[in-house]
Amino acid sequence: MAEYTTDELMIVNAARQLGALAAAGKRQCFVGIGLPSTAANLARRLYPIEPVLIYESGCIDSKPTRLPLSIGDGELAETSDAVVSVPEIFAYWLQAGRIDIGFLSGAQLDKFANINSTVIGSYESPKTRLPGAGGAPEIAASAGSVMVIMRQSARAFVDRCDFRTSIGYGDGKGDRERFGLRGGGPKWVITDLAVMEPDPDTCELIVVALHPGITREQVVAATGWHLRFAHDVPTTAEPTEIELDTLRALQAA
Amino acid sequence: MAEYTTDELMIVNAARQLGALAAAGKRQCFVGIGLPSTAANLARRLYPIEPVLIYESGCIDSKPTRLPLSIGDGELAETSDAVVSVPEIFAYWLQAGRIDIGFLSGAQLDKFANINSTVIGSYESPKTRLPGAGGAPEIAASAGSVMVIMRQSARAFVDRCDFRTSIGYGDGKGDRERFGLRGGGPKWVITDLAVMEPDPDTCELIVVALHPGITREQVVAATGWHLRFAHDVPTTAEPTEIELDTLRALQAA
Amino acid sequence: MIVTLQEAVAEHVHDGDTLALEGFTHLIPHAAAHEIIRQGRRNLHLVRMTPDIAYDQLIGSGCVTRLTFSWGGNPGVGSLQRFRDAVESQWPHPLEIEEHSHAGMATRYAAGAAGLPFGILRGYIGTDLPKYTSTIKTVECPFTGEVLAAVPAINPDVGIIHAQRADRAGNVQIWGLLGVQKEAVLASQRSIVTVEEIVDELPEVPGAVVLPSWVVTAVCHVAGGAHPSFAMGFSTRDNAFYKAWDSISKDRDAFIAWIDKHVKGTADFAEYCESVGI
Amino acid sequence: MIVTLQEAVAEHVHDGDTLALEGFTHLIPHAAAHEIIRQGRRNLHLVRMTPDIAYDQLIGSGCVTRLTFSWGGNPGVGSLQRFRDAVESQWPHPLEIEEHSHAGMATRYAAGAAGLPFGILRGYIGTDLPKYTSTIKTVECPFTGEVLAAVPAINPDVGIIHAQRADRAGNVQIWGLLGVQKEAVLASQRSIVTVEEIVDELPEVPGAVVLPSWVVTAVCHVAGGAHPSFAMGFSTRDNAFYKAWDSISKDRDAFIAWIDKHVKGTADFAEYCESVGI
Repeated sequence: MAEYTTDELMIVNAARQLGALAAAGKRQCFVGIGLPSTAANLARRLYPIEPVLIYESGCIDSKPTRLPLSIGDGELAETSDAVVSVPEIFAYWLQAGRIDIGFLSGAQLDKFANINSTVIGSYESPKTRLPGAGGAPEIAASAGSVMVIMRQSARAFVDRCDFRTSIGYGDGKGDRERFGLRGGGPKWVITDLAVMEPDPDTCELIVVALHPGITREQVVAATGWHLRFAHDVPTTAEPTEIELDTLRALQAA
Repeated sequence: MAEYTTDELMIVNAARQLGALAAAGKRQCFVGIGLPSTAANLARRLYPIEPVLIYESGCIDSKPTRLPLSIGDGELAETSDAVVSVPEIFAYWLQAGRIDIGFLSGAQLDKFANINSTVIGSYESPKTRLPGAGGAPEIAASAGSVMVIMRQSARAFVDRCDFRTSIGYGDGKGDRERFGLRGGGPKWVITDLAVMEPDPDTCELIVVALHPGITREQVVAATGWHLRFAHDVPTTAEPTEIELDTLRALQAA
Repeated sequence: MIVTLQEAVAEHVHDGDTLALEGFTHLIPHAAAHEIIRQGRRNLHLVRMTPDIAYDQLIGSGCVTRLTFSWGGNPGVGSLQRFRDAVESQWPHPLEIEEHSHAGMATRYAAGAAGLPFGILRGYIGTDLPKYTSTIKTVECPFTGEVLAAVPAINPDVGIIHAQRADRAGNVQIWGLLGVQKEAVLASQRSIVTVEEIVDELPEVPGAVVLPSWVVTAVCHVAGGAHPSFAMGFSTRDNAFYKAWDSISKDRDAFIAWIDKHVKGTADFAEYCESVGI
Repeated sequence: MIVTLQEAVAEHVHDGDTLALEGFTHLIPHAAAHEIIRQGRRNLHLVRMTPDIAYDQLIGSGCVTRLTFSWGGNPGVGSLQRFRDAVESQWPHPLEIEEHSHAGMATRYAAGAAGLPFGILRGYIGTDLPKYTSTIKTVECPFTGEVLAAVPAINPDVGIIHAQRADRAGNVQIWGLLGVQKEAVLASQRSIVTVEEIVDELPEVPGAVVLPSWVVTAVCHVAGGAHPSFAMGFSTRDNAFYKAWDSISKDRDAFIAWIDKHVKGTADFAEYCESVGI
């Protein structure tokens, strides 16, 4: 059996989810740079029905031959079906509800899948000033569904975010509806330890799968809220040779 | 001396005004099809500093080699510096105040230079249904100044328009300011008989020049309100051979 | 995805639908309008900035009960006779109209494409339009207190346009004067695009925009389908036809005879072209 | 119209101005930022969706007292160290921030370009941003009653961008990722455009937009002036420099030494390039 890192495990699992969504007709994926872009590009290479990658820099159906370092790499524009302005990508494409899956990451995630990418500590006197919102607030609001990919730790997976940069389920079930949000919110949180999904009754994130070799105790220790588990918690499939080879070739290019 | 028609007289005088405005740095001209387009294209050919022609079909700095029949002739797009969408031409270019001169015509004009291109008779049971507003309401509102070119008759030059499609000075001096309009409003009305301008005290149109061979009585008879004249009413210069030859070549092409 | 125009209209255009067959002089989807007449659709609400001959034909053929527009004329020629007859004399039946300015219509399509319920503009001020058009309201700027015009989004049931090209996957390429066609497609629930040609791969063209296949419902190969309008790179505007339309359409009987012979009497756009000798 | 960058900055950029040096990863006007540092402008209000290295340099050099933005990071690398130091430790002096989302900033620029006082979007809902940013308000749709976010127009004193080409009349051509650069220029009172080359005539390029000379205040020929960003068709992104910036900027003294040597210690962008060895 192949050796792999927990990062690889996380990326491969996210790519699998994107592949399954694409096969089900949910193809349009609004992608941030970093882990989301890596997983989305891996999915494009692994599955016959590819996700359609849309970047906030205005690239529609981008098919990069190598991983972009930034959201605005020339590679993204050159391999896109269409390149539009930034006002247009947010108004005519994201806001209009043309995106099936918003794919996000962040510095903090809380139990209702709200994300913080703004500050650690208080807003006025932050301990750490993070880059800020970017496209996340409206991706989280308007995409059909949201997938989150984040390395799990008790510092990052918190009971309540220091700052709510983008909304998951707010303070719990019913908040999205009260806010009149058109998108469905976070459906999958893929970490380097586990896969979480919102509990249908409360919208609190619960563990629905563990990665191979990961114990419940490890996940609990890496979570800042009182973590619950689904009734059945299967183990995710080991990454295959093809998955790992494809991912490594992508990252080496 | 050359023979000419009153239409030619009207078009030549409008072109002269555009030429003078361009020389004074007021070059950007938003042009409707028909008489305005003919006069603007004549001015482009006659003067060293050319008006910059902008058409509502999205053509910016169009330099057609022949007169377009419609606002969307291929010729306009092919000879433009830039072609933008219709939402953009109205929002980023007209509304933003980038147009020096809006160049309009219409079916009725009243003494405060309001224009009707919607209906003759009542709106609900029109005697004649005209094409409607098109770009006129916002051209009249937002262009730095407005020039009107129209054949003069008592039926067309009325005390009050049956329908106010685009605003001149409303019900008189001060209305534009009360409405908060950013553009300066109609400054010149060029007809086949005369040139009119708003009286600085009342904003009512008064005759400031007569075309060669036209009498005050003829203009009064062709006007549906109690027409007044400026203190000095010079006669406009006869069209020159160059002006007429250029206009006729343009119309023949 | 790639179907005949007959199939596209049969499947996607229903009685009572709100349709936007857009085109700003360039790329007007005439062939699609003819097919809608052939298939006898009724009670349509037509939307367009510049209703011209295609809409005159639909109105005169009795397909239309409501028109939302900003300029209804025969560009460079004069009036639309069938439109006038419907408004002035309710022939062939009454036509309800909702009248805006170009800037307002463009704002409405852009709002529709952007998934917003309304759009704002500096518009309509001092005109009589707000007296007769209930879809012109105002909104106050929460920062400056300025009052601006507000108009509701347009979201047609079907957006129909003509474009230069599509590839076999249904990605559409369009260039030259773009009008509000992109907005009309993006604002609509469904969309039909007739194209001059279908190619394996879309070559790059300066000034072109691409509509991805996943925002287009049906693509139909109808070469020349904009006639008497034109497709830049493929044809020129048939100005003579626009002028001729004035006399064809002036008389009700002449109009009916023309529609019966050239539109209802033909099976498709190819037969129409043969029939009118183009 | 066509002047040196030194002249353009000297004439058009003043202490206390609101500046937007825009660029969305592509075409970032680094050379112009350097020239502003060289000329020692102070109390600037910088606006940008994605402040990156150029803004980090301006902030660290003490030119900036206020920043309006939506994402301030080193793309693909991590934090902006000088930006963080200013916000977290008020070095070299306090930095007031006004924070939005990308969608909100894009809406603000578009409103500015369109001469509207504000723009509307479905945005910010359920986030903490409205608690801290006073320029996020709401407006009610007069047709549906829906409540939408409203943000004020951005109208900088000076909009500064880098583009691929200009002709000798000052018409500017730009292609590839266009970001909000067109809006930034159109929304600004004055504008400066640095370009890769100045040509007799602009050749047609797929996907290109043209800014007419009459909406541009100054055009400056600065080949490579986007470095370490890039100009599609002329250069590629210098990803190594972005990574290297992280360590240069982490330490205040190292940052000062770098700015003193490569920016303040050089007369213009050509000398800068020689100094940093590109």
